[in-house]
Amino acid sequence: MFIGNIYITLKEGVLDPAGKAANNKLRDLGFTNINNIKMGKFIEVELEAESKEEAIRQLEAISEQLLANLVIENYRVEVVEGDK
Amino acid sequence: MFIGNIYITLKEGVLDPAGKAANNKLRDLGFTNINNIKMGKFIEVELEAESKEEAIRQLEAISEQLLANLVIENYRVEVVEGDK
Amino acid sequence: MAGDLTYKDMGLNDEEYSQIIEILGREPNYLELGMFSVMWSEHCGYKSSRPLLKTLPTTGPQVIHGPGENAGVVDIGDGEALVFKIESHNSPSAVEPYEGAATGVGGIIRDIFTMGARPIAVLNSLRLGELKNERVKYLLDGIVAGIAGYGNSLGIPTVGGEVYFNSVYDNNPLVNAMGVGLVNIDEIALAVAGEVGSPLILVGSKTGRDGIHGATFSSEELSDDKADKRPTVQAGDPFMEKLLIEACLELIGENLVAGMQDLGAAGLTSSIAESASKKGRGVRVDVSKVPQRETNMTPYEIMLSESQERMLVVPIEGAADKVIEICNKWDLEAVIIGEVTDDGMFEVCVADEVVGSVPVLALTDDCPLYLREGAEPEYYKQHKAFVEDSLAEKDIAKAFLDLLASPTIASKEWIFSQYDYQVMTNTVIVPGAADAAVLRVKGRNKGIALTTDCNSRMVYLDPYKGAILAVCEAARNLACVGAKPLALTNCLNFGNPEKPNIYWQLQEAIKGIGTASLALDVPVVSGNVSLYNEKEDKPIYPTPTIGMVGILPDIDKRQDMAFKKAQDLIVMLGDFSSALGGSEYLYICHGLETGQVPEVNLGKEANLISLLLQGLADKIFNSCHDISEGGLAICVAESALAGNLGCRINLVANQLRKDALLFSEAPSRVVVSINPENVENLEKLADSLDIKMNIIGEVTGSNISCLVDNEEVIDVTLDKARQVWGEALKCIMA
Amino acid sequence: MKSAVVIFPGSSGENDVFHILNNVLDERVDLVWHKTTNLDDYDLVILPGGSSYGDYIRPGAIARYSPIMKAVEAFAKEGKYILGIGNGWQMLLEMNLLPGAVLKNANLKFICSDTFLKLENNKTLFTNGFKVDEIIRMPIASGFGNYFCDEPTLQELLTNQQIVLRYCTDDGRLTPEANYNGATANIAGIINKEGNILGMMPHPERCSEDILGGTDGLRIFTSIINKLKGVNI
Ligand SMILES: Nc1ncnc2c1ncn2[C@@H]1O[C@H](COP(=O)(O)OP(=O)(O)O)[C@@H](O)[C@H]1O
Ligand SMILES: [Mg+2]
Repeated sequence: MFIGNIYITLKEGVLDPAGKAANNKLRDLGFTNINNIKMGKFIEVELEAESKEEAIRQLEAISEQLLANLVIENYRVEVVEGDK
Repeated sequence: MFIGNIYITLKEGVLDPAGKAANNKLRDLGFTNINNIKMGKFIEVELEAESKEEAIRQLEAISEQLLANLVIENYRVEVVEGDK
Repeated sequence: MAGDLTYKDMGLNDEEYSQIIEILGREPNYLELGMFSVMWSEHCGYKSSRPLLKTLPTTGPQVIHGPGENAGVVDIGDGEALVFKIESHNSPSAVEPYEGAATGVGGIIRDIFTMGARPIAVLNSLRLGELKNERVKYLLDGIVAGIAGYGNSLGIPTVGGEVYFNSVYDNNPLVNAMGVGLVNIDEIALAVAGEVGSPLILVGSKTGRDGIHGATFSSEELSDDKADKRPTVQAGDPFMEKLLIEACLELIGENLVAGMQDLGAAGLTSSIAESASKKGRGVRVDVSKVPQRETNMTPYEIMLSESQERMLVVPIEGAADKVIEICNKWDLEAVIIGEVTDDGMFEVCVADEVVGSVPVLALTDDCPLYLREGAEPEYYKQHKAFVEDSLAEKDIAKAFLDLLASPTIASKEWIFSQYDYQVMTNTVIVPGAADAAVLRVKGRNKGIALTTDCNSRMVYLDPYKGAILAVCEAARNLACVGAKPLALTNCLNFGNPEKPNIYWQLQEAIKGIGTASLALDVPVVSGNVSLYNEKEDKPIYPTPTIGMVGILPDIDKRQDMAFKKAQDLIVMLGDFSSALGGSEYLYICHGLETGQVPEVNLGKEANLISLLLQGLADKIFNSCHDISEGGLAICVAESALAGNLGCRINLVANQLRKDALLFSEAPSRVVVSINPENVENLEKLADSLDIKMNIIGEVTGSNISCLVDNEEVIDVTLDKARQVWGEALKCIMA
Repeated sequence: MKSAVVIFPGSSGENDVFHILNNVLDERVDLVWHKTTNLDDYDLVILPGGSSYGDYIRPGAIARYSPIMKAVEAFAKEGKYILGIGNGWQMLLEMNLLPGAVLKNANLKFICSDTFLKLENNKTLFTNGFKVDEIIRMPIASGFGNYFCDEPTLQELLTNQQIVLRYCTDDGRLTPEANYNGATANIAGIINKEGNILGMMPHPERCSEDILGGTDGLRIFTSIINKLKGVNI
């Protein structure tokens, strides 16, 4: 079994209303040192695979097919644990 | 300037309907090797701070005060880049 | 949650524990103790409130099912009935506002479709602290988003509600949700356990550790040292609930169900015990069959879990496979977890091993009842002694604007624009447009109207009169849109009933509800009790929220509150009053929450309702709006703003104080606008019902102007009023 | 003509659309389960609003893999007509049958409100009953109504007249205040280049009867019907 992480972030140029709102709110709270916040997704996946390479391919496949929308999002995957 | 990441995940035992729905659909799509999916947030922050330690303290503070909901979520922070 | 709670931690007292030993003839084991403690909590067992609730009028020709079922059922003709109930989710919302409020909606909707009804509307009644408090803003933001997130996702419109702000709710917000469903009378389903040998099928979400002892904790004052005893927060899955609705209604439509029961407070324990007790049956449950979300769950955890979105279905004989098949079609897990037995025992097993065994009726019917002694609090007489003559004069024009900007009075658009109030395309009077929401019934001429009401400051000052006022206001609100009030549901949000002053509030309020309900012929058909709403010994205002439904015989004769036409006459129905006790004016402009609660004459209220219904049937009124928070001046302003038409009011003081004349919240009063041709008709009608009518002004211009004895006291442009009233809440919450 | 309105788990607008076509307009229409794989009988497919699959992951992301969607893609290729409303539009975007994507509303809240819309293109099957630049009124109800596309895509949409509806003020100005959810260029509805697939955020089925306070939505449905039936208008 492997454990993998997927990071999904908004592409450059895509509006990030949640990030902007958080940044404004933090400035209101006195965190004037925060310059920029970008909101993304962090997905932890437990999966079976023959090898680490295979696990990575699987993580990429599920990101492309379902978890990320490539029109607005980028994704990055990594395997953090695995027993094969 | 520092760049930090915040990872927010649901606490053990809190229902994760989105993770469950993603997992079910992926199994339908033939990814029967995917056992468990947990949906979290990945937040990238650009901030000013005196030191890396200070930057970490700031990331923790904004997680506690705004970005994470400590009733149902855990968070973890890291600094990935910094010029001081 | 390890097995280390004592019976006291679980909320049972010494006598109750002895009683359990007596029932069982032995010490209960940990599981059995847990089952007793949740079933004997106030939340499930109504220990303190049941004796009082018994006094409420619950019958009438329109009532099909009164209290005792998952929700009340009233006949609306054509073989159809409305199913409705209001329920609280206060303590979960105080901890986690989004999920707390969301699962509150989920819970009340399950009570509706459990009865076989298609849910058609949600209403929400909220009480929050002062918005200058950041935590309160956070709570409001989360609560509204939670109601929206859940209800919108279900595709059920949230069509109405109310919200009040007062610092007594700072740490103890109230979230009451009302669910309404429509059912064919011959398809009503009840929570009964079927025949001996019938399987018990658990449908829906897997069981996790969420909310264990939720029922107990919602029946206790929250104090911080109990923080670690708090249950895991329940999170909602509206998608799962939507599937449950469709699947359960299909099961009932296919006639496969003997009994159906949702899992709410106290989870499997309560829903199974309640189903079995109705026919004096027993049950045997194998917890190892229950689908689990987490590993290593104990029988105790499984039986007490309050995981959301689960239903218990007892199929008719031979229908189990078909039931499971339909559930699976809707992608729902459905598993037989036990069966009905004939020995009256609730047996919990792990595979073949019995791990707990208690008499079903001991859980449901033997719950101890407490007839407590109420004691009139000090404050009651003091507030009554307040005399208005001592009040300083205030600038009326400024007071008017301050009232418009009070969050309790200001536009609630910030809230209801987050709710999908139109889905299902039945909402013909939308939030903000009138005193009650109106839904059409597709394919029929009739409509239904829905409202929730309670001015808890009035109830605090005088629980008996205040509760009467709440019922009257609800009925009047329905009449204002053209609906005849049919029946009510109530949610009794109070402090700790073990305190004699709080118990007195409860007694008096229930008496008030009963009195008004009888007088207006709106029986109580369902309700819910939420006690122990206090933090650090500071109780909330007693808040008996009233939810009421009514019927419009002709949907085309509905009316809203907007002025429609320049030159229409503005008429006040009812009496001028000097009563300022408990008013928003005293609170906002004088910082006072005191005074004598205005008198209400139930006969007059009933006549006013008849007048409104007759006038609307005769199409005399071009707008109707009842006088409530903010008094006559605010009432008129709201009609002007809704219609975007100005008005000019000229009142005769007749010895009354100007502020009282304009801002009194005395009940049984409505402002209507009429075509001048209809004056005579209205006079005749008002005369025949002994209701005073006064032509107080006309619809004209683009200002809201009020004169008293020909002297101008208010003159504000519509634009200015709209800005003050329309932006107040939005700005605070931005 | 005959229409199919698809039921996805979690969707809720199907009955509302069905009601308009069946009861108000007396047209032939079926509610079709998402596991259906054959749409040969139909001239028009409507993907309704609601929260298919709870809108988990992203609105429309899971529904795009429903069994029926292969048939919907084939239907689209044949040039037959598809209307996506709200969540239905989001599905069409996820399937790349229309360009762009939706984001959370700019104010991060669900918005249920009446909106004014400028009808920018009346040369489509779906809008031939309107005048160009006409200002109409329709309600929106969504948390993810914030349409996004990048600059080249926007230019293409403009060049090909693919923008059909835009949020505007009551007198037709395309201001930021009138842009309820923050959509790129106030876009409320777009059509594909071929002109057979329309996706829109506002709900025409919610304003198709007088009793609901407006009938501008009905004209979307009558536009389609009149054209498909070859009725002169
Ligand atoms: N304040 C009240 N007035 C009238 N009936 C009430 C009141 N409180 C509770 N009831 C009735 O008592 C029964 C049990 O309520 P409750 O435990 O909330 O039901 P459920 O288990 O379905 O949530 C219901 O029939 C409910 O309508
Ligand atoms: Mg129930």
